[in-house]
Amino acid sequence: MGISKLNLLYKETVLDHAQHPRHHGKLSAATSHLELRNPTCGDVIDVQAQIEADTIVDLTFDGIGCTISQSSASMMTVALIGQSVTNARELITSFSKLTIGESISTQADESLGDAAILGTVAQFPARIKCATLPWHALDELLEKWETQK
Amino acid sequence: MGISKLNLLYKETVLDHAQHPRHHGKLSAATSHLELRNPTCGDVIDVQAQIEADTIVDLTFDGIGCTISQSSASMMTVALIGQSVTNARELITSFSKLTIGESISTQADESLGDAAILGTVAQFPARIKCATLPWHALDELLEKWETQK
Amino acid sequence: MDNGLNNSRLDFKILAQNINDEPLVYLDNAATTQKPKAVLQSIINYYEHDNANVHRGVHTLSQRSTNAFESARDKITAFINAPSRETVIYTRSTTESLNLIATSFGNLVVEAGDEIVISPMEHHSNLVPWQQLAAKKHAILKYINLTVDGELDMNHARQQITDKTKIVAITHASNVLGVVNPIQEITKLAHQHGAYMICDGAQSVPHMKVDVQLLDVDFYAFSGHKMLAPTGIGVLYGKVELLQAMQPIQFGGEMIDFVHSQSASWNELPWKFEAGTPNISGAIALGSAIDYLTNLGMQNIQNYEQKLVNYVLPKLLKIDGVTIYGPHNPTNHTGVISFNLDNLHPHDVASGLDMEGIEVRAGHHCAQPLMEYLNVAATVRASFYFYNTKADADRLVNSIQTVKEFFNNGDI
Amino acid sequence: MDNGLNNSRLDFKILAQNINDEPLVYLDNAATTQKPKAVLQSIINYYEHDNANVHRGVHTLSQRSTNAFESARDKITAFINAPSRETVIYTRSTTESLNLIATSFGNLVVEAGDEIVISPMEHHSNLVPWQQLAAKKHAILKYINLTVDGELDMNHARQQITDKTKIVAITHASNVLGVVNPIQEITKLAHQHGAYMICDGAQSVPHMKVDVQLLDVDFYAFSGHKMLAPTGIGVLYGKVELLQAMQPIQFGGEMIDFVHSQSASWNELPWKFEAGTPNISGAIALGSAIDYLTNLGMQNIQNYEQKLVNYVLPKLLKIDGVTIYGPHNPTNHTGVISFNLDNLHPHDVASGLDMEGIEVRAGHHCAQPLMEYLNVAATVRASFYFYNTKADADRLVNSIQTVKEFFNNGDI
Ligand SMILES: Cc1ncc(COP(=O)(O)O)c(C=O)c1O
Ligand SMILES: Cc1ncc(COP(=O)(O)O)c(C=O)c1O
Repeated sequence: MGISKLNLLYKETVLDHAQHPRHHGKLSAATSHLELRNPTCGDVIDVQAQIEADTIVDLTFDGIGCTISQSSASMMTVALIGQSVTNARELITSFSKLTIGESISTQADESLGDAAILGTVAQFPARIKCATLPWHALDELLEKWETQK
Repeated sequence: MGISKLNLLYKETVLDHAQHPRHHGKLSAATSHLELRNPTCGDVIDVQAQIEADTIVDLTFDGIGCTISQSSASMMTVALIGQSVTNARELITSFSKLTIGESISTQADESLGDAAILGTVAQFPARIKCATLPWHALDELLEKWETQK
Repeated sequence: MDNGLNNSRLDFKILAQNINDEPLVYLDNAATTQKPKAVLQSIINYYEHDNANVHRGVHTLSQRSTNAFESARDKITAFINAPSRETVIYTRSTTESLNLIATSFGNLVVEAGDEIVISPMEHHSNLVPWQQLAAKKHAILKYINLTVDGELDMNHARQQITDKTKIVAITHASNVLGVVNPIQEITKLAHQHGAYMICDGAQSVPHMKVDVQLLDVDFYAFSGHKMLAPTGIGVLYGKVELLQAMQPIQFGGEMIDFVHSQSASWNELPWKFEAGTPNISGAIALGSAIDYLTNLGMQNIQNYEQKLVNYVLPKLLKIDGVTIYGPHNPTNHTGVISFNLDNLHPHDVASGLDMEGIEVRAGHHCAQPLMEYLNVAATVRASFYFYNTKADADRLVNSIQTVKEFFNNGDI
Repeated sequence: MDNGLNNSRLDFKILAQNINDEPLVYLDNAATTQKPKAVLQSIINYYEHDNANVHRGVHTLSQRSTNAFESARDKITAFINAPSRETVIYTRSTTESLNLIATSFGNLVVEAGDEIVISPMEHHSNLVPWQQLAAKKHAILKYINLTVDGELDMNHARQQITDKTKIVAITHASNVLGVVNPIQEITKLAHQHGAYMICDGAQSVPHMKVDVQLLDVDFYAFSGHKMLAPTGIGVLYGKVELLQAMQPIQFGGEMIDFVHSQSASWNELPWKFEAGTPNISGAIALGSAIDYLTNLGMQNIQNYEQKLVNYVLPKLLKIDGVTIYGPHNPTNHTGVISFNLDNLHPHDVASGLDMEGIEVRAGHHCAQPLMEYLNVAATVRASFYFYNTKADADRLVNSIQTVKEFFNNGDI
């Protein structure tokens, strides 16, 4: 098969998000932020969110990572800005399911937008952690926010 | 083969020493004593020696052990009382060799007396430690004596 | 019962050999068990197809290896009904598991004047670590007495466990006496007094269904090699909030979150306690051992061993000159039977039995304080597993007679 | 060289498989090596004929098992030229060996204000234990700088190691940079200042002849799994008088001399440090791995790997966009080669290579402080062993080109 199989993972949209990450950098109006590491490889992601009235008003990310984690982070910001915290956490669960090859509702798939494309990572088990790292970070951030509010 | 093979180990002389141990008990005139344990089984041997002018004038043993270790201790006292410390340590080495099936000089064999019979323990590897425990104890005692004199 | 439970004996090639020209009867299962073909095959399969280091690479072999290693953890989690996989930590052995608790958790909770309560039937591995902890912390090590039958005296337990007690550490099943302790009850007692309950499961997990949540113990330890798996792999279960509060005691690969030149932070549970390359093939083989045991059924194993004990214990008790330690009633007696014969030293008896092809253990069974308590220097121990048969039991009984006669009825 | 040194490749069944439909090229040997048939067979032989617990019984199986376990120790003793078997202690791994030294020996000799000297190229396992010890004892952890080539700066070593230094802990061979450190020289320096020398041999013992007496180190640690043996077995060598002075840190079976209800005494070396049932089959398999390596000849292995490096390193250096970390001169460069490609993240590169059947590692290699020092987040690492071939090297070089093209020359 060889390297061409990688086309399944590194699709054009994925590369586009990696090359031109959306919502990358610091968020001055952030109400909370969370840093998460992949202890296996040392990659770091820093997620910053501005949450108001139970809604993610704005969201950015920062850090060091591979194409997949950077692209996934960019897609995540696009999908989740404007969502309620509850919806966002449900979408995070949906995304996690996609990455291990489970099916999700059409509605969730639509809401995930570009990010749904990363479902093909299920065929590259060693890279699932790369894809989910930013989403785990945001999920932890939202969980903390919920318990503190 | 079955249990009859044990006759090789539990010879009449061996049983005689176990049933009627020579020089068993405390030695009031002891100049040094040493206790050694077999950590595997908890057996304990206490060797007491009266050493004068580099000669083992008297020697006794005490403790808890199986037929082989008790019999071996008894035979040891018979063989080594009256020996110089140097000779005794050499005989201890000879006895150790016997128990792992190595040959020794005729002279050493004669000096060991009854104890030489225990050479058959070489065919019962699990019991070698039982046979050598008292001799190791005495060797340690003599080594200490030598460094302290 | 000719070939053990469900003909399982046939899965153990080692059993089909002669020892001293007599067919082997392996009755040293409390020390370690034999390994079925399926477990050995799982080791070979792993090394012939998937071997790589875990948690460390993005390549295919590393992924396969990590999956196999972690799914063995899931099997263990289910097997002992642990609430989650993060509560199941790989160690080398029961001994290492108990030392980890005594060092890390003991350090956290025990203070000068506190009491640690154990029993005289503990294996050295569930005894010396508490002695050491007590000495270091100026705490007090107390023992719960045994009844004349060798069971834990629960009345005395109620006296010994007090509000001063910080830790209670008791074995689930004795490796000498064949008794099973009422862990659920002792745990309740410990918790009523605000103490933590630690249970040594080395002799229970291989022989009965264990549910750590039902027992409600705070920690539980056991070894793979006593339950069909290879040596070098053991398990520590702990309640998640306690494990989270504890500090690791070994540092290095795997257990790291981030390392700077002058400081470091730790990975999440369960990896926080798994420093360095773990025993990957051992863990995978333990998973395969659990599959094998689950397939036989833990209740079936327990029933089968009970039947063997019902059969053999009365026969042993009838031999003139045999003294049995522990309960004489076969009901609720595990397959561990300790005895002495006449005035013979256990070594002499075991050598005699070995000549007959029967492998039993002689010694203090790493329970010297129990020997002192029983006022013996050592005992002979025969311990059964599900691949032993009534024929094995008969061979044991007959050979004890032979040994007795060889040694002139103990009059050597 | 088609089938590795002496056709050894054929002894490794795992190598004859496809990964992602391409023939496997295993280049993650620094993480763990593959196991030859003879080593796997030694495990199966043991379990099919001799399995029993060691040091614990008078029966035949127990004796066979103890003999096999202890004669493996004799093989290790000879392999590293240790002065006596009592100086060779079985552990789980390099990590456990180093932690044992840091905890037991560190506790004995390090005091407030003392200095511990290490290097930025240490694996977390030879770094975090010293951090922890330093923090606990209020000692100071100092680093010896590296030269621009990634070698230990011996001039700086002479500044950093002073009369205040209590412990110097340095790896024999780097698991990232491919350098071998002048341990004999550093040991002399340490001893001149009254410091103890501890050496991490995880990446050296598998690849070159090591003589611990010639090196004159005080402690030496290595892992079985990086030298053909299974996971779960490692070695700690120590000078006998130091080991004798040290206290055990795990307590239980095997390491006991006598246990009373309130006190205990320890067994002799080497067992004093081997609490609980050890990894018996792992030790025996390590003995068999040593037989295999000795048969090939350590000098032959080193020469063969040197030839591979002479061949592949210049080819890698020629690829446009490849950055090699560590010395660029192939002479004295071990088979461990770390690099990055263009601006690609190592994960992306390793995934690409994996699709081509080439297993390399991507990440920090448990050496985060070194990554910081090199100012990279992570690297790709290819590591060779004697069963690798020139064809493997060619496949690596060609596939890096393929990966480069796939990712548009790094312009993804
Ligand atoms: C230099 C070095 N030291 C220590 C270790 C740790 O070895 P282990 O994981 O077997 O404990 C490794 C391997 O990962 C290593 O390469
Ligand atoms: C009750 C009990 N606890 C602890 C142990 C120690 O187990 P391991 O030697 O596997 O650490 C044993 C077995 O020897 C045992 O029977």
